[in-house]
Amino acid sequence: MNESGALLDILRANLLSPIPLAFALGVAARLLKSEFSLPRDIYAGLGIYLLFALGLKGGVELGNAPLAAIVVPALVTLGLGVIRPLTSYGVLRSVGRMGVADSAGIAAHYGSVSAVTFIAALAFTDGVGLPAEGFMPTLLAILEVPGIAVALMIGAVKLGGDRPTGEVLHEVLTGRTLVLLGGGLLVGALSDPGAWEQVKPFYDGAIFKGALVLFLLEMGVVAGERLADLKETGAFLLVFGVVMAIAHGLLGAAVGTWAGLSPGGATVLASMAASASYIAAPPAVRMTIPEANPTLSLTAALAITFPFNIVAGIPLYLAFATWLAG
Amino acid sequence: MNESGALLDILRANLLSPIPLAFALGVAARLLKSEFSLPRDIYAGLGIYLLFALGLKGGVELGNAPLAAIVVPALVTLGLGVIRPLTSYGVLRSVGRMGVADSAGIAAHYGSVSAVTFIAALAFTDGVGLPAEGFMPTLLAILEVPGIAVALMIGAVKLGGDRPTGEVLHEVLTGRTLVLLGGGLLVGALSDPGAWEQVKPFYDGAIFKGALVLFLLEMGVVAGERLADLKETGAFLLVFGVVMAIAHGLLGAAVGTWAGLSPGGATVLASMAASASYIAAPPAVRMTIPEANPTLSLTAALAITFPFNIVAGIPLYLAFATWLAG
Amino acid sequence: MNESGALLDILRANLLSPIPLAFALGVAARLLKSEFSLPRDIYAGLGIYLLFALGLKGGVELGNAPLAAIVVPALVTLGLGVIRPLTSYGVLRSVGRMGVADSAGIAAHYGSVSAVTFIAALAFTDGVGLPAEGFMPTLLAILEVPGIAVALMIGAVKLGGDRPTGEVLHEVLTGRTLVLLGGGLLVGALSDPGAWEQVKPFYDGAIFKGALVLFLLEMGVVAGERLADLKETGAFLLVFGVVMAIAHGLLGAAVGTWAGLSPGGATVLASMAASASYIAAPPAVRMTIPEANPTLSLTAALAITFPFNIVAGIPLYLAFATWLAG
Amino acid sequence: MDLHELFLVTLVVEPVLEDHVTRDLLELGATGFTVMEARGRGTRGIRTGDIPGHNVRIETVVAKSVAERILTRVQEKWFEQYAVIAWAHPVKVVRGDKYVAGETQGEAEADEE
Amino acid sequence: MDLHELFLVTLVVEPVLEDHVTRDLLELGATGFTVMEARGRGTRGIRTGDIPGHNVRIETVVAKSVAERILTRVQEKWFEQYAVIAWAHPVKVVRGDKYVAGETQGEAEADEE
Amino acid sequence: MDLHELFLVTLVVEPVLEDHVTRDLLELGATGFTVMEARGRGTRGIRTGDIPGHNVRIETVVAKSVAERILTRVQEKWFEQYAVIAWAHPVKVVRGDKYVAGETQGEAEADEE
Ligand SMILES: Nc1ncnc2c1ncn2[C@@H]1O[C@H](COP(=O)(O)O)[C@@H](O)[C@H]1O
Ligand SMILES: Nc1ncnc2c1ncn2[C@@H]1O[C@H](COP(=O)(O)O)[C@@H](O)[C@H]1O
Ligand SMILES: Nc1ncnc2c1ncn2[C@@H]1O[C@H](COP(=O)(O)O)[C@@H](O)[C@H]1O
Ligand code: NA
Ligand code: NA
Ligand code: NA
Repeated sequence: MNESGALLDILRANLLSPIPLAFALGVAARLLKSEFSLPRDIYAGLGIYLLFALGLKGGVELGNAPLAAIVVPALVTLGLGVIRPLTSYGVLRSVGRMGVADSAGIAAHYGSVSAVTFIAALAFTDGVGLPAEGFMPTLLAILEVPGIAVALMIGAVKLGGDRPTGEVLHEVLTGRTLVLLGGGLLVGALSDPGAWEQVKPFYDGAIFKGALVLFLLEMGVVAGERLADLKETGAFLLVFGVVMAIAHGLLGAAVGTWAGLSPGGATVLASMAASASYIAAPPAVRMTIPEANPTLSLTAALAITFPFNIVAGIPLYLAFATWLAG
Repeated sequence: MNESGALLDILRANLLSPIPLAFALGVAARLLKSEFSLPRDIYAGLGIYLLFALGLKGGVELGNAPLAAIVVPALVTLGLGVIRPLTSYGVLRSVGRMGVADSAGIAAHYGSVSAVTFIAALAFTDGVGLPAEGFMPTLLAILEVPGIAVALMIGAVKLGGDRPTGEVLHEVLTGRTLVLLGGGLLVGALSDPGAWEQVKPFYDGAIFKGALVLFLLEMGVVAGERLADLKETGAFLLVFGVVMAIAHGLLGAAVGTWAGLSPGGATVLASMAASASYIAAPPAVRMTIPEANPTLSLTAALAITFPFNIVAGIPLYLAFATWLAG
Repeated sequence: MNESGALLDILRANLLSPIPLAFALGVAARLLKSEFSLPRDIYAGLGIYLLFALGLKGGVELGNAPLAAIVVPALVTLGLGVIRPLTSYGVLRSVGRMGVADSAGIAAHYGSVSAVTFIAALAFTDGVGLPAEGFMPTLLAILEVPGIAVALMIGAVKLGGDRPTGEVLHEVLTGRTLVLLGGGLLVGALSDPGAWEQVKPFYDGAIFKGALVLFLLEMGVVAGERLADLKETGAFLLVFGVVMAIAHGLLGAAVGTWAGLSPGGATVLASMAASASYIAAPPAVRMTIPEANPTLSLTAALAITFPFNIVAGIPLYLAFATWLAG
Repeated sequence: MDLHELFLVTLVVEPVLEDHVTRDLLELGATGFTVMEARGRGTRGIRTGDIPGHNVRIETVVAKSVAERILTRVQEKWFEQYAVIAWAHPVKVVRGDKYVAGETQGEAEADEE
Repeated sequence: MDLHELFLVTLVVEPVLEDHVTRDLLELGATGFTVMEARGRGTRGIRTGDIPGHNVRIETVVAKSVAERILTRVQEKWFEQYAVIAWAHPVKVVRGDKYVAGETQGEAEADEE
Repeated sequence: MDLHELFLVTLVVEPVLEDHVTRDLLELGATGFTVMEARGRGTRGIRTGDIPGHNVRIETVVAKSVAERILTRVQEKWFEQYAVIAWAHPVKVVRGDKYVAGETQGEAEADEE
């Protein structure tokens, strides 16, 4: 009872903060058929800012962290990157009885990661006074690609045909997320502490969190737009999007704790593991597995798993990680 | 003499601040035929940020305010929303001898409200040390729609024909302004104070005011673009745009003071009442009263009333509200 | 040895800061064939913000500075504006053996100025504790136009034909840079100190520098895009872009010091003098000297001189200015 | 190859009309449309938003009879009171049978090329 | 319905030319034009701004004689030294009489459809 | 004036295809192309990005045989599995000889106007 009371408190603290509320506002605006939406370039610009800020801050911390502290979490993260598309594919094929193409397509999304979920987890653990390790953005960069690669391989092997898989993986590796995150890590790690201090308030604290709130407002609109597709995608995907998130999230919290991460760090790793990509994976899947229906994967990632994590998943993983640590 | 001296001081304090100066710069750039203008999406993005910030801050204050303190100002504001389109329509028809369509069209603009005028009044009263009540954004949300509705009704009744008035009012109710303002109010009111503090500096203080200055630079360009139309729209509209602002402004200050608002609050209510919409009203009028010439209403709202309020109206209403209170 | 040690320290301090590192990241992203780039409107918006902030801050300082202190630096700057296109043209014609059109076109770029180089120099001198005089943005405004005018005159006289030179100079004079910089200077100079303080944090300090870092990331992408053209433009232009920068930079440092500027101020003037325009000059040259190959001038300005100054030039000019002063 | 002769109808309208006009298109038998942001100048210079001359350009590939109905609708419903220009011309369309619905089914003339 | 046969002239030009070209259009008898942002690739690859391949696409509905004058002007004044492509084709225009000015008045052939 | 009759091929495709389709165009003999951002609605409603209906519109001026090859390629390679629409029609092009490459050189019919 004490523990479930703590979980409820955490849930409440998460729900009554601008991040999920702004997301809910965006969804509500869409459901009320409002034409409101952030201009496309502003939305893209905010996303770029958030990723780059994340990279910079991670890089500065990376410069300070002992390499040894990162090795095990990094390997564990890589492992999650390989395992998650396989579990996803397995469940979709055997339980969901979906075709190879759709299963591989969705698995690529659940093998990669949603940076915004990661950021929300970071802000949340920070807000409740259990900040994650500073090197977490490095783990985010590690988790972006392998899952997509594994799923595309499954698609290429099982479906045959002439697919531009290599070319597409190059696109993922040089995509916006990795340039900003990986590049930001480098810039942050190389920068003199004094020079970093001069720009830090722009990339951290209230400006970072305030921009995140605005970004989530529009993500709410985008996700709300997809809600209509839920009818078409069916009940199985709805359950899949939630159960897969919880399963991967608990797994992430467990292996994160095992790898020596603090409860905050384990929560953030769990949130990453529980999330599904909707930026890097979709075009990669589209070009290599065109037989897969993109509505299925995008609806699952954006309209089911993302909101679930933002609203309930992250606090749940924190409760689990705290319980494991305690 | 003492009072007119005080008014002059207030006027000077208003004029020599970045907000009206940036607006003047934008107008000047246009008159010098500069091609400078803010990219469309940046302008839209700044507008969205300002409205959302306004809503959030208002919502946080709303959470703190006793409901009783708001009821009377809210009812008074609703009253202003109903009366202003009627006075505007009456003056346009009887004094200006304009047709029904143009009169109803302009009345819709002067029945609604300009959020930027509101924000400038907020920044101004804040700057002179007479901050308005925290719940003012709620009043802004209340004043947006009724005036448009009343004027469109006049148009529908007097002109007949098959007009999509209901559908258009739904668009106004779910338009950008109300989603951001009303939604922001909700998000702010529901957020935990601790969570709000973490993003507050992004939505308040120097960042909010600095973004407002940039926004006004572009509004100057937009209004400057309209100045050329003044020739076409004639002297009556010029006088109307100023006199109507003053009349509604003094009325707003009076009823605001009567309703118990502080001098700062009465000034902001006055500035709202004195302002004319150029975002919500134009498309609503265009779709329901296409017989109305949009150049007339937009030029009056943007190139006459808006600059008048920014430059001279707001300080004038403050002087009046202070005098009433004193 | 002591002095070259100091230069190395300065170079290191410059290189290991987010500004050149972000630029390098942008270049690297392009060379890795990443599709990453900032949305066009965000890039334009950041540029507008930086210029306007620069103008505002310069204007506030201008209001405080004794006029006498500025007169000599201003005249010296004007002199640089007239001399630099002539030296550039002379070198291009006689040493480079380039045609009249290309020489005049490139000279217009090297006669004007790169505002971002100026801002980077400002941030750099500030960072090493040798801040430049507050009125430097005034000098930037003075240096923008004359060099372009001189070079277009050369083109008009030597090439003959019917060229819209007057009209095009009007466009330069009312272009984005001068509206924001000159207009910002006016707004800043006229604003009450109290009113300025309320918006200052938005236009100064970490937000300004943080936005500059983001801007340079995209400038890296843009410059990286041009690197491929280096093959086409040849070795002479590569040498020209570096040597001309150093020559104009050292000249700027010398006359700046002579005119009474502090080492920081002389460094910033030097960096201006060493820079080449890539915003104001290109369209002006395109419309008046269409015979000139725009790839030559843009590649020289953007892919050679700009990176050279950001990476090595600015520290070099600082070392020279410090040596002159010491 | 599977080419059919259909008509491309292009409309440039003030932004406020976008939803209303596209609804009309679908109602009159179009199966889809493509929209782009545009700006422009004409003789009427109706200034309907804060960005003067901001328009949207809508194009739709339709059967001939649908094109005629659309142009008639434009002229009767929108042309007088709004900033609108509309034109049409024949085009060859890949798998053009996909863009003819209901009664106009027979109209997409297969091309013998 | 009130259809007239006119010509649609389309020009894709580098951005710096926009004002100059549209002024030419009006001078040569066009009553209006529509502009859109575009990007592209051609054989000359003239790199004229910081965004390579950034262009504007201008289209104007005009009488046949005006179309010919515009195309001639493009070829003689702009084509050699600037990144420009221009094409034209006939279109049926709603109330096309509105888009022919001055001497070309008679040219908008009314359509009997 | 130097007019040639060529074909304008227009394709509206989902954004992810842009690079792949433009590469095809050049491979099949186009000398250039112009791209614009668009949005739209069709019958298949494939939702491929976070902005539903976001498309790119590509147009290319080519010789007739190249146009045919492009349309065939579209139908065979892209049409089934992607959101694509493509159409073509003849246009008169200023200095149209510039846009025909290699074997199709002779195809740009000079115009006698
Ligand atoms: N002759 C024309 N050719 C192409 N577009 C035109 C033409 N005339 C008008 N337009 C477009 O239609 C819009 C409204 O024109 P108007 O109703 O004549 O003011 C303009 O803003 C242009 O975008
Ligand atoms: N064959 C073509 N079809 C369509 N657009 C073209 C073509 N060739 C060139 N363009 C456009 O015209 C611009 C200039 O082309 P160019 O002068 O050949 O370098 C390009 O950036 C394209 O937007
Ligand atoms: N009849 C049409 N006319 C013009 N554009 C169309 C038409 N049908 C489809 N499109 C465009 O092609 C895209 C894909 O259509 P579809 O594959 O039918 O879903 C849409 O988003 C539209 O931009
Ligand atoms: Na992603
Ligand atoms: Na409004
Ligand atoms: Na410049």
